[in-house]
Amino acid sequence: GDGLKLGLGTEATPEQVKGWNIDVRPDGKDAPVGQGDAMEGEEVYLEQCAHCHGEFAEGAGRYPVLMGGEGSLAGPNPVKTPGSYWPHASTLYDYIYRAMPFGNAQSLTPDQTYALTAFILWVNNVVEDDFVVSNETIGSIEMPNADGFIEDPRPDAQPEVVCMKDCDVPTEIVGRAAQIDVTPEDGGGVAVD
Amino acid sequence: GDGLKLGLGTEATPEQVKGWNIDVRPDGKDAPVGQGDAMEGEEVYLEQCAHCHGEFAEGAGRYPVLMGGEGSLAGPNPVKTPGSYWPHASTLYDYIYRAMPFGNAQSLTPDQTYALTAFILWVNNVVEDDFVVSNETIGSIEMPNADGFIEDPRPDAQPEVVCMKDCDVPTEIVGRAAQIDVTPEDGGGVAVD
Amino acid sequence: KAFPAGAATMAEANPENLPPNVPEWNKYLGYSVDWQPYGLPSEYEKDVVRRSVEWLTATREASINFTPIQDMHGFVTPNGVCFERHHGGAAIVNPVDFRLMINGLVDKPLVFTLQDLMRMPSVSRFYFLECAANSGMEWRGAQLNGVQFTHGMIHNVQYTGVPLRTVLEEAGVKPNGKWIMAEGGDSAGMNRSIPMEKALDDCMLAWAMNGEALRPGNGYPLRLVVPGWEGNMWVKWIRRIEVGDKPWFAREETSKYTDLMPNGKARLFTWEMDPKSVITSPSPEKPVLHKGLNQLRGLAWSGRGKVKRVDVSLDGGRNWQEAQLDQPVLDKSMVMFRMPFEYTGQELLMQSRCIDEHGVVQPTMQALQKVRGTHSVYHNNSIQTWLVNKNGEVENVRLG
Amino acid sequence: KAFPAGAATMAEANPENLPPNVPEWNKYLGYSVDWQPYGLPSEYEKDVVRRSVEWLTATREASINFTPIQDMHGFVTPNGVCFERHHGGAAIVNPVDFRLMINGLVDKPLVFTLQDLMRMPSVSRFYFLECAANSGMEWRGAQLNGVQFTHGMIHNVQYTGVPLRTVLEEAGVKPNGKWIMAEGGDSAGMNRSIPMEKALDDCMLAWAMNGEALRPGNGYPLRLVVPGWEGNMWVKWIRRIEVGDKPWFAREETSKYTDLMPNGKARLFTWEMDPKSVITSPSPEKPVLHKGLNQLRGLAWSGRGKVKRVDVSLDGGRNWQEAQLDQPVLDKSMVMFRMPFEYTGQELLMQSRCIDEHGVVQPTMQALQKVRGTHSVYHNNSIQTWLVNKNGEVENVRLG
Ligand code: HEC
Ligand code: HEC
Ligand SMILES: [Ca+2]
Ligand SMILES: [Ca+2]
Ligand SMILES: [Ca+2]
Ligand SMILES: [Ca+2]
Ligand SMILES: [Ca+2]
Ligand SMILES: [Ca+2]
Ligand SMILES: [Co+2]
Ligand SMILES: [Co+2]
Repeated sequence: GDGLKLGLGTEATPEQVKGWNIDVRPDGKDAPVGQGDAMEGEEVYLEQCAHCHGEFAEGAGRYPVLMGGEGSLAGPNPVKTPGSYWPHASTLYDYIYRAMPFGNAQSLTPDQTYALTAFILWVNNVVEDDFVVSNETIGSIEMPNADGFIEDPRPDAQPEVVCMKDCDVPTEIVGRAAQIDVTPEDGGGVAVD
Repeated sequence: GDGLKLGLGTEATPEQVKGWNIDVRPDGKDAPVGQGDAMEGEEVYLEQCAHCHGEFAEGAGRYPVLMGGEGSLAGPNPVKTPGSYWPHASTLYDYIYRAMPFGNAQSLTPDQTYALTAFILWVNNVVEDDFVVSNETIGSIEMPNADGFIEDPRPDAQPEVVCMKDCDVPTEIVGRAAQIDVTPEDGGGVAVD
Repeated sequence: KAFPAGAATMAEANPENLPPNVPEWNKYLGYSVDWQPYGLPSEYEKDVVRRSVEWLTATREASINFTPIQDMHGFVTPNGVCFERHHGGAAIVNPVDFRLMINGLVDKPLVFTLQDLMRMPSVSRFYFLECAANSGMEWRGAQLNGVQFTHGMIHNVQYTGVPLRTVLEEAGVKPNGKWIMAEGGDSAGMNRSIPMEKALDDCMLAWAMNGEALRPGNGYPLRLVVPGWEGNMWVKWIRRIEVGDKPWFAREETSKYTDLMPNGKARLFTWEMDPKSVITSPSPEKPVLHKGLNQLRGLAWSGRGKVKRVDVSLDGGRNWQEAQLDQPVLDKSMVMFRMPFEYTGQELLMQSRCIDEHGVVQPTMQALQKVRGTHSVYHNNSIQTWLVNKNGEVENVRLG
Repeated sequence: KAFPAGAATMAEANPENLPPNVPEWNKYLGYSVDWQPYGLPSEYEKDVVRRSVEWLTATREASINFTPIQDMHGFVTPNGVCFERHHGGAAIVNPVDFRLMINGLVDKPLVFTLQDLMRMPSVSRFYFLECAANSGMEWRGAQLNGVQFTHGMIHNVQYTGVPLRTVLEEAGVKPNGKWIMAEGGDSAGMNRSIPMEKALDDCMLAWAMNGEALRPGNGYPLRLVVPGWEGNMWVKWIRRIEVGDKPWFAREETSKYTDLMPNGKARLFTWEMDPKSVITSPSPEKPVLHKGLNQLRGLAWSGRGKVKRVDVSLDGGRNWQEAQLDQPVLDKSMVMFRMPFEYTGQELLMQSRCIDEHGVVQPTMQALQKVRGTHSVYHNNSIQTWLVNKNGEVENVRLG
């Protein structure tokens, strides 16, 4: 700060910050005191999560799958789950507490959230069933795909020259959306203009 | 035209133009064949106009006054009517046909419109009661205020210098809107911002 | 902190919703993406609407409403609150049946469908549209205690359409075609004469405002755009353009929209909207709610070109500072200006003054009245004064 | 003339309303000035609405709708049709109870009311907001037969708010504060990490879009504006900003909004929205209705700066011409481009290609796939091809 303040806003009390400071970082920073293991997590999970994400976290309907997918990322059908894709365990805690169960956010206790994190890590074979996830341990869990991320190299896919005339490009039609037929029926149609 | 056409639009037939070409110019251009005098006009007027503009064109409620006001323009209470203000008689025909009676536009016949024009001119002492307004005469009626209009000299009222500091201006409050008290009650009030 | 009495802003916050507590909207699902196929403002913004002044006109159809400029935060006016002036009500036109006719001194009279026009090369441009009668009730003295009413006969949107020049050239203007008359398709059949020079310069026939089709009250499906000139000329629901050798002297350019001078003569064809500005907050609707730092904002425009500078005075015009202008500053478009100020509970006399790129200056009311008297009705572009009192309330006042 | 079957445009005009006849709206009074205090589009424009794709998401609250860009006529998107992406529904926030907290590596954690923020120096700027997943369904092939669905996760409005820098400086960022995390006040508590450099550069906390308050679905009363960067970062209903020394790796920047490459590695922190453009008419929703002269229009943008040029091809990319750009061309704002073309009933393969001021070029899908494969989901800025068939109908096709 440069000392030139506008004098607006009110100092946030520690209590106020505590109520809203719900994020948890990969290194465990700001993780609230608490703990839980997969078996405790399973109990909460079956009650509050399974009807959307499946009893084994395998997903239901179009709801997200929360397990499996290992080794699939480079294949023809990548399945991105906490186990196969997520680089940090903290993201589970952070996200579950702020957003789940869907429609009843910020309703879980820290213990429940640690336990759910443990449960999802367990069904993904990341931790043993007796591993205790807590504010102490959450910052040091190794995730399978921790090394799976790279820096953004864009802009990429750039042409060598911007061709304007008689460009050598393929112009055969190899796919047609009308045949795929997944466009909503009321697609806007044509109107006056 | 420069001959470079886009080729859009369709030629308007003479009949199409006739149907929409309803304007009448000061010189009588495009005035449709027809005629009427003040007495004929009074009949139509009493039936179709008087309940808004008054039996003698003196206005009713907040509806426009259509007579009088001579000599008032330079005074403290100018009254602008066809007689006192309008420079051209054609404007009466042009406007009455296109816009009156209010809510039933383009319903009058040319004869009715000429007669109404004659009537309004008559109550304003511009023509005699037997004067026939027609496509032949409408372009040559002398209006009292024909010379009352001047060219726009703006920009006007400009300061000699644009003063920025210690300007010599009166800053006494000589009028207050809150005292006048004509502002609608639901004036928007104050809200969040 | 000073709070004017009765201000909706005084509504006390509900502690249940303040930190460390978590409000309901932070826990339970909100509306789905199918809630509003065409969206509307928040229920908490229901005061941001057009308003009208009942005593102003004989009927509600030949009348005007006002843009809530006190709630505008940038130079774009959202379509939902663009003021409307009708002379026979807002016409509801079926675009399939819409036709534009060009007749008179042209090589070939033409009739266009909307699609014909949309097949012509088109452009988008931001322009303000101000009614010549904006601030007209203020000629004699401070009358209306609200900036929506004193200055709200204006809006500023992005128009899309075809240059009028293109359409006229398609019909072929004869050498003696020096004027056009534009005619509306509403029950007032609104008609105005426009010199050919302007018609060929920057006029447009527009079918869109702010990216979407014109609103019914603003001329759907087609209106004339006459940049910088008085709003009455921007004929809505336009159905016909006639080319002629002389002006028409229509009712709206003789009986109305002429400016009566003290000597009884009237100025004719007073088209341009001169440089003008007004502080929109603070304003009677937007009191100063806090001591300490506050921001002043306002709108400025000139029908003669770009706004070059806006000055602000807090002491009734004795001392002035240059305000900051939001970018981009566009030709014949509104500009939002802003300035911080400290409020210690003192009385302030706030004014703003617009200067355009041609050096034309927004005058004081005294200067205007000296030339034009008080019966001019139209083209009042004088400097507005707001009195901020010791409670932060704001009033429309006249200095002298 | 070629007319695609079933086109609403084919509606025959009613001869009663055509010249020489005078339609009813030209005779009888229309609506009064009190009709719509807050206005809406014409009843004849009821097809110009946001639409959604039901099969795309599990719920209607964690879902997206699409801007009808086929009906946009300029670069302003009207607020009523700005696309929305929610993760827990559109939160309805009472502005009186709204608070923004700043905590973490700051000299003094602060809580702001909306009025506190509005008392800071503010600015207005036009910016496009594009979802990183816009055109995401098209990675493998031509899928959705409508430009609203292929390219409608975008809008472009004028924002008004306070520079984020001002707010951060008010709290005082500690020297090791290198990142911020923005957190939403909705039931998804949406959170994203943003590097301090960007936060201090051009980010804004905005309370207004197109001059009026934000719409509920777009973050009322306050949202983060992250010019040129993916829409997911523009946290809506923002309730908190934490300053930290490292990024958070939130769910929305790891599980989602990372770009999976063919080798199984994923690109992290892929923020910029690269140069992109699309022809919006003709398009599947906007067939070519007439032989002869027609106008093509489209939208172009680059998250890296200004659009410099848009080229158009009618033969699938063999030959290109430069399109006309509507003025003004603004930084990180959409631009409308236009080009006339003759339609003789021949098949056309229409494409557009955007080049920005840094020379970054919108690539072909082949070029993109060569580098990124087909599982990337996000950041598909490839050239779109529309096939215009001999009836003037338009289809989304893939060339190869
Ligand atoms: C009513 C349905 C529902 C319930 C109950 C529910 N979820 Fe979810 N969950 C969802 C939806 C929908 C999403 C995706 C939200 C989005 O797209 O923003 C989601 C996403 C997730 C994700 C992120 C998936 C990914 O790949 O990014 C996790 C982890 C998760 N839920 C865990 C849980 C847990 C733990 C519970 C119980 C405490 C739970 N969910 C209860 C519907 C539900
Ligand atoms: C239902 C009420 C009503 C009726 C009936 C009516 N008028 Fe009017 N008249 C009005 C209104 C309202 C205006 C002003 C319209 C506006 O401001 O655009 C007006 C304006 C006029 C004006 C222009 C006044 C001026 O100073 O500019 C003339 C002339 C006129 N009417 C003549 C007629 C004639 C002739 C008839 C009958 C054929 C007629 N009116 C019937 C309401 C009415
Ligand atoms: Ca934290
Ligand atoms: Ca880790
Ligand atoms: Ca339409
Ligand atoms: Ca004529
Ligand atoms: Ca004459
Ligand atoms: Ca408000
Ligand atoms: Co004028
Ligand atoms: Co990305």
